[in-house]
Amino acid sequence: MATNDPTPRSFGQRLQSLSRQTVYLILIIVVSASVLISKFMGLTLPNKPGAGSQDFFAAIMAIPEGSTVFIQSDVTNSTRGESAGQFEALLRILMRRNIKFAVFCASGEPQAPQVAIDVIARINAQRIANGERAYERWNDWVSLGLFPDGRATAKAMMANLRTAIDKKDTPPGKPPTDVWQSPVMEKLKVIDDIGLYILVTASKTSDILVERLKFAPVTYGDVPLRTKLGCMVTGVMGPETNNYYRSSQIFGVVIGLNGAVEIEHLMENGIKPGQSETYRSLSIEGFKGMQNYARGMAYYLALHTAMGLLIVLVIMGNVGMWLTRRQTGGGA
Amino acid sequence: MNWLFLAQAETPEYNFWNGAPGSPALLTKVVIALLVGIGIMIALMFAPTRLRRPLVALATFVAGGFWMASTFWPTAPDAVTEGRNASEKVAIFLKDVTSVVADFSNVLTAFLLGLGIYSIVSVHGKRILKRQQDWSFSVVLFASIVLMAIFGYADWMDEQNRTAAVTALSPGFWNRGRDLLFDGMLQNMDAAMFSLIAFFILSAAYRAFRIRSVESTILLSTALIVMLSLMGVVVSAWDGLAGDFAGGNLKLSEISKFINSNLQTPGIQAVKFGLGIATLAMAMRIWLSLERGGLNS
Amino acid sequence: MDYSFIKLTVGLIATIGLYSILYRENKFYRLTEHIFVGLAAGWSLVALWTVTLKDMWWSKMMGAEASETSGVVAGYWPYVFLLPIGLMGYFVFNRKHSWMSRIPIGIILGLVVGQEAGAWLKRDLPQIEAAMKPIVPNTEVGFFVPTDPVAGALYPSQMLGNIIFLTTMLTVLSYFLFSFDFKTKFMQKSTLTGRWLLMIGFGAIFGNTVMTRFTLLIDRMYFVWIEWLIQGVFKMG
Amino acid sequence: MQWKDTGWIQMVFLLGMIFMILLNIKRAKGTKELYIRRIAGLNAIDEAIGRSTEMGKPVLMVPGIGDLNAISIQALNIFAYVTRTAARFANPIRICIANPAVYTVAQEIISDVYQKEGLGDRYDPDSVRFVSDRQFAFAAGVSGIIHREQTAATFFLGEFFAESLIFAETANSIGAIQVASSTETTQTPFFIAACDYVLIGDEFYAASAYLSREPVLVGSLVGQDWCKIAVIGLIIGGFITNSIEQPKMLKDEESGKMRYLKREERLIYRIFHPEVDQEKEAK
Repeated sequence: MATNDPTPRSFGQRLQSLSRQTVYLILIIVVSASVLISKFMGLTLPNKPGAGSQDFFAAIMAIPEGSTVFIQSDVTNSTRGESAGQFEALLRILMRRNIKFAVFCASGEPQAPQVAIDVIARINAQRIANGERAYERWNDWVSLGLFPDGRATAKAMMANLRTAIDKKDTPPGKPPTDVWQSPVMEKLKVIDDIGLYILVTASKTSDILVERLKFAPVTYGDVPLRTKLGCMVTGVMGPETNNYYRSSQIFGVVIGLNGAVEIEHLMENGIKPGQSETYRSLSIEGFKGMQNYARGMAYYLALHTAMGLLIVLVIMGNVGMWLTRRQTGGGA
Repeated sequence: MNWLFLAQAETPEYNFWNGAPGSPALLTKVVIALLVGIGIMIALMFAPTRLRRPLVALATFVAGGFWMASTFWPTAPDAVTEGRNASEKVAIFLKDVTSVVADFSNVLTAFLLGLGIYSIVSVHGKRILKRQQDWSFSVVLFASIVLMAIFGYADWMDEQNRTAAVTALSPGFWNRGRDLLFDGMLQNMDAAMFSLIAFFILSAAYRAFRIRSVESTILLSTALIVMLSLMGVVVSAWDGLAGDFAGGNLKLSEISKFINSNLQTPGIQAVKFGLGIATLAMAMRIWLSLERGGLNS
Repeated sequence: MDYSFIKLTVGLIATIGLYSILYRENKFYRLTEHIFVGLAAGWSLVALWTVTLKDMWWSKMMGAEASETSGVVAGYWPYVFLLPIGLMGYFVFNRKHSWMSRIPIGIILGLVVGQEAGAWLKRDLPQIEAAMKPIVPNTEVGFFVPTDPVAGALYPSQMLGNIIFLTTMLTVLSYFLFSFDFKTKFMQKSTLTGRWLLMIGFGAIFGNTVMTRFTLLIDRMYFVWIEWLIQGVFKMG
Repeated sequence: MQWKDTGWIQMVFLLGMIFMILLNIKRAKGTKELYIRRIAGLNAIDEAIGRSTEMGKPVLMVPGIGDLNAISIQALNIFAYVTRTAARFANPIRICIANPAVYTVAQEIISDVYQKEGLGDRYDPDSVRFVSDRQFAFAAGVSGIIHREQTAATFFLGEFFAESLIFAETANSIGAIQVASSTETTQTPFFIAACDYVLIGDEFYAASAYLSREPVLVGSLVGQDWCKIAVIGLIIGGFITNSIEQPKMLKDEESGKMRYLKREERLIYRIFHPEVDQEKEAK
């Protein structure tokens, strides 16, 4: 390591030779400081929503009140940073618009249904605190629990929705009952009856659904959709899922923490005419005055500083290389 | 006969293939079938060598053939209920059986988990018996397996006999224990291990990202633009500066949109097309058992 | 100390244990690693029955009695055949009969690879369709896309984008042709350009992934400072 | 009877591709030498094994964390080659696996390699290990093995997700030579940053053909190239058709004005979406 090196070092070499441990320590300090600053100062940073998030938002704002949305939530707490922000924003919108939803996990992650239920409970508690109506399990939403194999489930739902979902949930004050008796589910017969199919994932389950689900085109208000499948994915899965969005295999895509902030921003400001690339004349009112900025914004400052740190370090390394090369005689 | 092996709301029709739950008839059938299955397994142990490869090939072919058939067989119109022709009957059969066959590979993989556990026990058991380095950690590992399994199953059995309302009021001892082990430890360890990657990315980028060749320059500059475009503050500052210059096309949001839709998308799509075709070819080779070496040697 | 704080603290210790590898390999990391692998294996054993076999196999084979809310479900005995098939896998350590382990493996593989053809149709073909972009512009409508564009028209600026799209797609595909010995300058240039343009895609992936990974770290730090320290220890906010 | 979702043209295209692959496999069985272009990462395999032999340290192989599927089998086929070379030099190997079914296949393939080389007594079943089927427990376990056994050469080939960089950086920190490839394009840039040699995209699938020169594999590779050319041809044909239709105008039935074609009215769209025409007929 640096201390054992007998030869005196040039500035250029030093720029390139921070030890791993030093780099790690700087990162921890920068991120911790940003998280704490963000928490205590309650910053709201600017953001410019992209087409994928706009289309996603437009679709969930256009779907008729009272219809049922399927939410396949395959995330656990290990990707809470990105997925929870997205999921919370989605739930807030659905609840404010009185849209029923069925939430389930189809990736074989036994913990995912409970994680989703916990998030719903948290949002519900906030709603009650804000004087809004509590969203009631069984009547407004149901949990379909776990489907261990996503491929099989998607295929089975396509073949026969009623037999594919053989689950129970608990009505208030009653023992667990077949979910098909719930107001959320009773009107559905085939997969095209659902309002939207939204996937919240941190893995490749988007591929599995795109490969297996197929929806008939539909128009909600001003928003024509060629498919009812939409995705909220982590940044990693962003570029690949974005391909499906570009080829209209999904109606919209929300990518990573930035996507969560985009949705929060859209909730605050809505979409003004001319803003949406896909539907030029579309105009949507946001939820001004309600709690729109949440977990996404809480992490956003730290994302800025951490990425800034990465950029600075890469520049340092390259300047160091350039200086060293110049000293050792031209482009050696 | 009823091919739909699934749960139905009405009282099911009983036939040769099924039976009432808990009825002696069903149990007898299950036991007889199990004995027959084991008998076939023992018979296979004496299968002549030249039959072995065709047998494996046949199993693979039949298993894959189902999905191939359901891909290529035309679907039957939903509306009609009477007067199906033969080909439509096949289509309906394929559709009904889908949800039955869909679980098979999971069930079979689950039966093989014992082999995985055997591997763990073998590696760590030998370490403990031979008192090799770190054998005490192997003891900890076994203890963790046993603890998790006991609390996991106890809590699950407990839950079978509980209603949801009771759980919410007073989590029992088993539930608390499982919650601590799973939520408290395992989930947090997952998250911690996952977040380690942030450190590794930073150090890998610092160490390896140098502008040395055309390729690295392209990769680095795209990464830079994309990262900047994900930082809302930078985007709004840059867009403000660029204004409507050159038709507003020099805004960072426009540049990143252009890269996204015209360069990144086709690049990744083309790679995936290649992979898709290669996977298809590999799938065909496996399905028809054409591979030599490896699996079919 | 209440239960939820104990749970948070256990999580914190586990986090520190795994983070200690960042400094160097040490006994604390080794201990945490072995607990981690052990708990994961234990959980697999639990999930084996509670998640997979119970619902996918046992209940279907044995059926279910009528309850308050659902009718009788018949049991289908042929499911029992999956057991001996699965057990054949255990012959893998027997030198003489190890070939039998290939039967369950062959069936699993068959079930997986049989889906590939159908998957290709739904996954790749729509993208091929989307790649067929027109490149003849409608020049009378102006150069850049205005805020209120003519429906169905292709603006020259879009045309430029489409040409770049197609060039990228075709050159990258040409880079992945393995069995042709390209003698012409044009094709050699094309594959080289393909490799370069591919790097743009990888750069974009890099940028997006950096966002995810940093967010995970941010979330961990949120857990440590806000949830554990401020909300757990100081009981604030 | 109908192919409602896809239409027969798409079926024919898919069957055509499968036919081209199978045809070339058959064709290749007769011939000896077919050309495959050089793949840089693969030439490094022998170098990496050689180095670990010199250092007397084990070779580590990980076939990804995916289920048992075409990708895992492909990775194990490449590892069979690596193992053969390592076995000849009496080099210890470690294969870490995250799925019980893949573990079964790996045991079978690797023990087979040793038997075929006549080195059955050198085979240690514990060198093929099931570590964990949980992604990050697997990552932690493999990192631990890399650190403790100080592996000199590492091969990460297969379906890798987030754990890819944990492996690559850990191995890099102890100075191991690394050959890597992920069928997940999302991970490739990180392998590029942290590893010595990287196979991009379907170079991974070309690898076994390149290493073994087995006619079936080489033929299949040629067939895949034909398929790619067919895809290229399809795209070219498609954009020409779309370009020809682009300036076309017709009278709108409602407003009576001239307008450009809608997306659904274009030939290509109708070919790829037969359900549009079927719905019209139904009305």
